[in-house]
Amino acid sequence: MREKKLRNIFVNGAISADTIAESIRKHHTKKDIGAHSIFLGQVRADEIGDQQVAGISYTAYEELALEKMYEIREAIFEKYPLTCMHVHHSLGLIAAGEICLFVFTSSKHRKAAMEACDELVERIKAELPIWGKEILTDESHQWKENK
Amino acid sequence: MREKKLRNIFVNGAISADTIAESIRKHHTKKDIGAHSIFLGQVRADEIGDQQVAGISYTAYEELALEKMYEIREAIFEKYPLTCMHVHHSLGLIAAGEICLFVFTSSKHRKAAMEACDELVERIKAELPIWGKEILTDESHQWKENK
Amino acid sequence: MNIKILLFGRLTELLGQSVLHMEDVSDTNTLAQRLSSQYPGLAQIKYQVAVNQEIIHGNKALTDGMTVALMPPFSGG
Amino acid sequence: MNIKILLFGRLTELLGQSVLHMEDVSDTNTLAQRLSSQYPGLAQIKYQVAVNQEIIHGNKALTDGMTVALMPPFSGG
Repeated sequence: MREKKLRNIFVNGAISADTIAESIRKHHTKKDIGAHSIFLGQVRADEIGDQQVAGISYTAYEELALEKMYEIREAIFEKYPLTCMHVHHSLGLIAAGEICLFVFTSSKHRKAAMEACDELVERIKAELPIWGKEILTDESHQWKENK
Repeated sequence: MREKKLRNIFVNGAISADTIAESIRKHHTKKDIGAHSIFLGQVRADEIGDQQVAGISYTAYEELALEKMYEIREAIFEKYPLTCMHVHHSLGLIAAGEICLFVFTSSKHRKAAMEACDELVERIKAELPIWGKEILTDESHQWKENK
Repeated sequence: MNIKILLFGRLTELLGQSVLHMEDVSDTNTLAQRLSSQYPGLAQIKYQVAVNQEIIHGNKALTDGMTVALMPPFSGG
Repeated sequence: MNIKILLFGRLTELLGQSVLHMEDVSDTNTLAQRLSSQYPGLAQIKYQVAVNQEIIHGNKALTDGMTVALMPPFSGG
């Protein structure tokens, strides 16, 4: 039986542009890759009444999320001919304008990377036990709900 | 009549991870953005007989390409509620493993950015007068053809 | 017999804590009913239940040492 | 009358240059025929034609100073 290796997807705080660049750079040595697809979730300063969203505070049921992410990862690799897949999600308070989700897929031809990336984003939002609390400019808050 | 502003999409040489990071970073101040979709084309070291692709040398009919890109840009902004759209394509010799195409779309909700990015990549490959000459490891070459 | 209950999202607010313990509770339905009578707001909130890191549908028998998680709708990403 | 002809991709190889000039050529079909008789390989290559940076379909009349581009299938990205 193959060892079931849970990979951590959680990072404390926002995901920096440098982290993304470093991840892209690491793929320059993988010369069978022809296409990368990247999705970034950025915290929006939505207007809520006369307040604005200043940031979102993320919490997760980490153990279950990593189990679930393992399943999703296996299913996506089964379905698409991918070379690589990377997922990072923030925990803690992420200010508006900062990045809280980074999904990165790579493949030989573009269709696989693009479709896998789209499907991953949908499944992450629907299936991972993560909660976002929107902190408003007056320090009140409301719980985010995914559409 | 609105001024028709042609934007240059061409860069000499490969597109670096730092360029991509810088472009991502510039969007942190745009707080109505919730989603970024990025496509990167990377030069593959395909096996051609007993040779490998060492790099691709790109040339373009730049004036026509920028006119065409203007049309595509207008059509995509018409079709999808995007906040931003950026396209960069390399000219000159790009080594295997390096990035030759960078397409970046941003929107409030994820569907628009994702679908616009996919459509842009398809249109760029089909409609822009750009030619890739694959340089093999023995310095022979062959002209690339998009599938 | 001791069951650990993990709370997430808005449930941590409603119940004022993120971890609870409950003695002598035979199944997840009984657990939910007891919590609802203690915290009336709970009945208005939709949530999924996981037992030992596995999401369950319907009722599930509990034994000593199990962990039950109550999870309101997800909002990651 | 002078027409400038731009060549791209594999056509630059076949014709050994990337810019040509042709005198007294009334339309794009005539231009293509003349080039084909001079460079027999050209008939085997599919290409699109642009006149003054606009892709044309069918034949198009030419006047002094126009630029004609011969473009084999694109392979950007």
